[in-house]
Amino acid sequence: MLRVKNINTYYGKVHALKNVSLHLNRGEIVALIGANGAGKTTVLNSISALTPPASGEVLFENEPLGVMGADKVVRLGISQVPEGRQIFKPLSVEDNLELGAYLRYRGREGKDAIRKDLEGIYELFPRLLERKRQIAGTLSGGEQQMLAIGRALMARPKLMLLDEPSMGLAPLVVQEIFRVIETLRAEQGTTILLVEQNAKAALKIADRGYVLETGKIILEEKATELLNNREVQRAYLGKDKKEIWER
Amino acid sequence: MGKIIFKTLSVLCLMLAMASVTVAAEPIKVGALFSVTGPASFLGEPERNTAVMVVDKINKAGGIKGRKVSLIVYDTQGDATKAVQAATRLIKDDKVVAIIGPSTTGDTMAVIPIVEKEGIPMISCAAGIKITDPAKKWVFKTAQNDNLAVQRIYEYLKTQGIKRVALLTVSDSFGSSGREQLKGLAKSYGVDIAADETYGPKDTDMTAQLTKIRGSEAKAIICWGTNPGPAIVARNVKQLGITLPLIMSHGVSSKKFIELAGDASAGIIIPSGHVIVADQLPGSDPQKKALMSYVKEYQARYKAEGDHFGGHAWDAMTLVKMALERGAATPAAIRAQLEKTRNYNGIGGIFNFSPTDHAGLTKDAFVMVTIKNGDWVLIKDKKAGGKAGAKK
Amino acid sequence: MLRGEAITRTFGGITALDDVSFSFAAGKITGIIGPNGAGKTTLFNIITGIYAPTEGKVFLEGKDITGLAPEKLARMGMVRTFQGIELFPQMTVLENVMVGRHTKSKSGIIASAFKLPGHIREEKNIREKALSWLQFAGLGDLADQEAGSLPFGRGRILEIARALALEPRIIFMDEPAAGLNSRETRELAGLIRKISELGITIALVEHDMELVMDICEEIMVLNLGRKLAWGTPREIQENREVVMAYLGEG
Amino acid sequence: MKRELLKFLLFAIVVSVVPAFVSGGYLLNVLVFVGIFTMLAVALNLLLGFAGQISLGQAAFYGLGAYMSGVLTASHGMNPWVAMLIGAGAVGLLTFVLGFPILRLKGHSLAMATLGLGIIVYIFFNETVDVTGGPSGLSGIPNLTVGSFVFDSDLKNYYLIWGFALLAILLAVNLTNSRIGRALKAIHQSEVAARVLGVDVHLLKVEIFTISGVLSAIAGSLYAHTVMFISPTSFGFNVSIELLTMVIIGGLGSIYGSVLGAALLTLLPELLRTFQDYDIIVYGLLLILMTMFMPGGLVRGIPDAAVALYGKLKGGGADVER
Amino acid sequence: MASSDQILQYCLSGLSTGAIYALIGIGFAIIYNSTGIINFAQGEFVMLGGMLTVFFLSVAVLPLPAAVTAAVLVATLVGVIFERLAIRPLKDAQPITLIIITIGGSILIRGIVMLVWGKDTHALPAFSGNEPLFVGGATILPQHLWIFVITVLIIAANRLYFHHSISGKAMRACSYNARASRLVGIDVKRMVLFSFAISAAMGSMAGIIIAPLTMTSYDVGVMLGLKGFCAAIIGGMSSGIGTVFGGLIVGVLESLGAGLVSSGYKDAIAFFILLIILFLRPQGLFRKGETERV
Repeated sequence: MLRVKNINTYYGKVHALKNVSLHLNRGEIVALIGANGAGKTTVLNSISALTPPASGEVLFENEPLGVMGADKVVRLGISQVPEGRQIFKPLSVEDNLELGAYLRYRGREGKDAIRKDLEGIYELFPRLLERKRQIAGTLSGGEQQMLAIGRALMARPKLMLLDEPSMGLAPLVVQEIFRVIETLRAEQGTTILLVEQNAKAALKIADRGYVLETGKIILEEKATELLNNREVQRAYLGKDKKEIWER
Repeated sequence: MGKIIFKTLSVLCLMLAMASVTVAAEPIKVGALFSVTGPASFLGEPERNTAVMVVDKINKAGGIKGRKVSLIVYDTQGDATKAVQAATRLIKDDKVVAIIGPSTTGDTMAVIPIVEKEGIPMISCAAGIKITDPAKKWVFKTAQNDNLAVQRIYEYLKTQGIKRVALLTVSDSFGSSGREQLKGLAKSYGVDIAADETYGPKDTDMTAQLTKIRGSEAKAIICWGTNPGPAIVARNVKQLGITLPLIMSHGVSSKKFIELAGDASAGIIIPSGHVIVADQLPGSDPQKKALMSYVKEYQARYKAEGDHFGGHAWDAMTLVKMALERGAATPAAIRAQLEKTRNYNGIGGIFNFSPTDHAGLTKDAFVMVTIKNGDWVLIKDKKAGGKAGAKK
Repeated sequence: MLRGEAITRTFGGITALDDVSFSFAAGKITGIIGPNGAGKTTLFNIITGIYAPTEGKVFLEGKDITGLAPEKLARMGMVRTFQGIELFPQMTVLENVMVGRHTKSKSGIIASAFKLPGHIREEKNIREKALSWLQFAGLGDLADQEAGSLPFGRGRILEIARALALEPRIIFMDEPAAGLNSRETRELAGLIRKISELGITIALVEHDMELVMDICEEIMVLNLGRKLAWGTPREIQENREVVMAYLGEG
Repeated sequence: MKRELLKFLLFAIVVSVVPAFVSGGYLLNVLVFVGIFTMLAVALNLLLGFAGQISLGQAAFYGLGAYMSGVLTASHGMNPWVAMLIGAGAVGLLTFVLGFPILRLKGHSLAMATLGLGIIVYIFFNETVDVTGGPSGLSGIPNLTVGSFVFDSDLKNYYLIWGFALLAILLAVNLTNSRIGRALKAIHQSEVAARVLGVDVHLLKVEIFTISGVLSAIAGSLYAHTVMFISPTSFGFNVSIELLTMVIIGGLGSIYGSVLGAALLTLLPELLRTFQDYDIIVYGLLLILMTMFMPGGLVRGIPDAAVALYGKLKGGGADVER
Repeated sequence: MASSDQILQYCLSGLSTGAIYALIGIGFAIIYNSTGIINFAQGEFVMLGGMLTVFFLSVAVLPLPAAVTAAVLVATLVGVIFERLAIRPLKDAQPITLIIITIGGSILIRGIVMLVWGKDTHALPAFSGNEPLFVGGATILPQHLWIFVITVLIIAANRLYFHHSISGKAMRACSYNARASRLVGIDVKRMVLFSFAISAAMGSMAGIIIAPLTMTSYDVGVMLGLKGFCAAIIGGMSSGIGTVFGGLIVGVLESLGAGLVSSGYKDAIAFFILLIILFLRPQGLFRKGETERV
């Protein structure tokens, strides 16, 4: 479904991604894990064309994304839930969700279908229904994350890119978020690329996983195997001390 | 064959024509400074147009003593700094023998030190009394002094038995000069100023000032400004239902004002040069001929009403022309001839210059007019207006 | 040397830091680590005067410096570098470091404009000191280059050299290794040690665990705005809670 | 450092021999004004180009200097030099005091506040008729004198004003190459880094605002004593915009660029004479095109364009790194 | 001293000019919020509204409603062209550059209008007569009612658009977070273009409804633009009710100042208030919080 081939991305003079390749099959949940600063977010931004790669190729359903703008990528069916949620804080919860369906409003689709999806989101996140008139900036961190996911879902994406949905959230909330991600795949068949620092939680729901270290993919394996792979731990907490983790 | 002869002939003719031009005397260079653009463009544009028109007419008639007149116009944009630069350029580079303009008092005052120092006669088209009071050797003016208009107004008020007035003047050089004269002359005419308000040249609503005036004890309102301010004042007066007589300055003496003020213009009284009522003047009026020809020519050439301000340039250029015709060629001679001007029937009035008077007009330069049925009408007043006609 | 007492900071409805206390020992290199969103940068910004804390106090050698503006802190010998490096790109490398001497010089506008003798002497002194710090950092050859044209890694070092020119007592580095390749990171580690040998206290936020474990003498771990652990690198690596914070719950 | 000095000396020599090649006349008069506008542009450039703080009210300080000089000499018979000093001092005090609240503002708020200040001052020039002569201006201002020597011709004024202008340039050059200048540039390029290094950003901004105001006031005094007449129109909003344009066109942060900008804008109306009434359009167009295609101003723009052209001629469209 | 009738008259006059300032101010705010640009050419849209209506009425001889519609359309088009030619090509320009560009644009538009239609002032007929109406002891003209009604309608439409249409919400989203907006598929460039179109339309409408009272000429835009700018700053650059109050405050204080203090210093009063507000509450009177965009 999605094929990333040898992309290189730069931030100014910093070589952030080095020949990164990965792929996703339809209906898969794939986790992309790695330490802070490894380049996970850059991978997502390269796919959603916020920071287009300098070289290499991104193919979605065998079509190259090339140099199209970020809004065109959304049109093709890829939605990103950005790091730090990036919800529209001064707008109401419902406005945020409606904006998720911005392109659908501009298309020929009837409002009823969108309305129905909106109700679907409220079913998925009852907390958002309670607060639908509230200004989004006043939500708690977990609620903001739900809103960000809900907003992305409103575009009816075929592929969702989730960037650190667990960041800064308490364990219980993290569990709820991950439960929803699983539900999504199960009920709507959405393909999901999950970027996480919280490797264990991510790998538990993922089918496969990639490990990213300083801009390079160093491992690709089944999630269950990665869970027990020492290299993962090494990627997080430093090379020389890996013996510590052998217990 | 015939073609070639024709060609040769025509070339010859052309060369002859060119030779005749070069043989003819060098043109007389006259400089002009007008604020063609900028906030005072309402003055500068008709002035520039008129001056160009007059010079074209002179040249079409064969110039002055066989010499064409070349008019060099610079735009001052109503900015003193630019006026100074332009004046220096006229004098030093273009080597003009005389300057007409500038349009505004400020520009004129800025240029005076230069013409005085360089010894070039200048005929300003600005109204400020400071320009020729005290008289400066090289500086003349054609615009009627504000104090003449003020005297006219106060005389008129006297005939109406009005003693208390409210002032509403625009805060530019035209308005502040008028305000100064209105205040200065009030005492000698026994007029009491009950309110003294101003407005900005770009203001869009004067009801606040007028409300204040309504609350005062004034029996008439004198508004001093140029379009569009006074038109807004007229409308605001009507809106507020103020019934006091409304007197404006000569700054609005054009049809344009009536057009802008619309219905609200009815009954407004102004002191004006004769130009706007030229056709209503008796045939015996000495100014009538000049006035009518100016109005006609301007209309024909620019498809617009020749106004009062253009008249200043007409007078200035004509004065220069007359001095040249009397044989003056150098700046000093022109100056001397200008000073000897007597009984010139101009647009602005009948000019009589003297060594002590470089403004040359009396208050007879103004008549009182009012607006009736969307047109200017001469007030044939028994006392004030009539005196002007009788005196001649 | 530097002490924080019960620091709390909220943004809107979200608590970024919750009751964090700490104490950085003089002359030591302290690392601050934690997963994304743990509040490291917020803590840094509070200490260095960019933000004020919602609650709590910061002390520098016993003196209350809570909420003092960065320029005041600089005069007290506290300086920092930035994650995204903040150079003065249109000035030369040397001039960048010369700005670092600002607090150590005092000619006013008049003296500078009229080039009074005292000013000329001072300028010479500034230039010499700046050059010597450049050499200390190994950038002596690049003095006349425009800072904006430096490769990223060099820029990092320049930023540190510029901070050193202030002759600080304590220096804060925000992710000094971010964006560096492994050779540059090794060089950086060497430089940090060299600075430490001068007796300057160092605190750094860093993601590169190898670097942190390598050079830091003490480490503070933040998670979800709270202090999770404090100890030597070895202790931190063996701490189960830390491991859980990083890798998630088992 | 040495190079700067050499550059300055070269420029000073050029300035002092120019009158020999300008046969008196009008051009010399224009060059006198170029001198005044050079001072003003340099003053604004210190603020805008180096410290990165916009001012849309610069004409106010220029006007205050001119009016202080004008009123004190014409109406109170004071010695022009003393009047100039008092004018500069008063404006210095005003800018210093106002600088504290004003320079707390940033971006559009700062632009608006300085613009408002400019308009308020302009209105005062217009309204205090008893003092300033109001809209019709103030005349009778004497020339500057030294002993019995009177600065009453364009040539004398040329040397007087360019003397001041050169001094202003020298001070500005000195300043930009000092710790203060570096700190200013630092503020402009990264305010947060400058603060972290101990630069008292706010105080420094206020100080440079003051210097800028004082220089402008002196330029105003010189104007008053040269033209011998002042009226509010010379110190209105348009003039502030014109000054801004000079600095931008010359190149932000380039002292000699400001000289170029001042010269160009003063000569521009002359060059545009051929366009007559169209000049306002040409002016607007020029402003847009210059900022779009030469954002670094002429001083950097022309070399860049030359390099680009050279590259094209040589390599057929080589990319020029900026 | 001043009677209550007088005060009432001052306030009514002030409210009607204030309404115009508010409309212009909202135009400023809309562009500012979506681009961070202070559009110094905003006043020229106001001028274009009036001048174009005069043109369509007198030269093209259209009936008033058609002339007004045509004028708004053309002014909007000018706004769009201005954005495409002068604003969009600049990427990552400094604020100062943008200020200069818009000043240049304003000079250019003014210059073109001056050349095409001359420097004359033109009057526009009142929409429905000139008979004054009495409100208590004060009077207003029917045109004032038009001003109030149209202003209220425009502001209501504005509110409706920004809070209840998806495209308006998208514009608000863009002004808050352009990056996230791109992620939900909003074309940010198109929104910027929209913002220029909307504020040009609003500005020109303001110019049209005020022209019957104040006349119009090629240079009316400058001062109106600056006052509108004051309104927007006082309102904290909000594209809603804050700026409306900002405009009304400037209008009423100006009018009271002219009536009670000194008419000569009227404009100085407006700008003096502006300075005080900037010094004491730089974020504007009606904006809470610290969300100043840099």
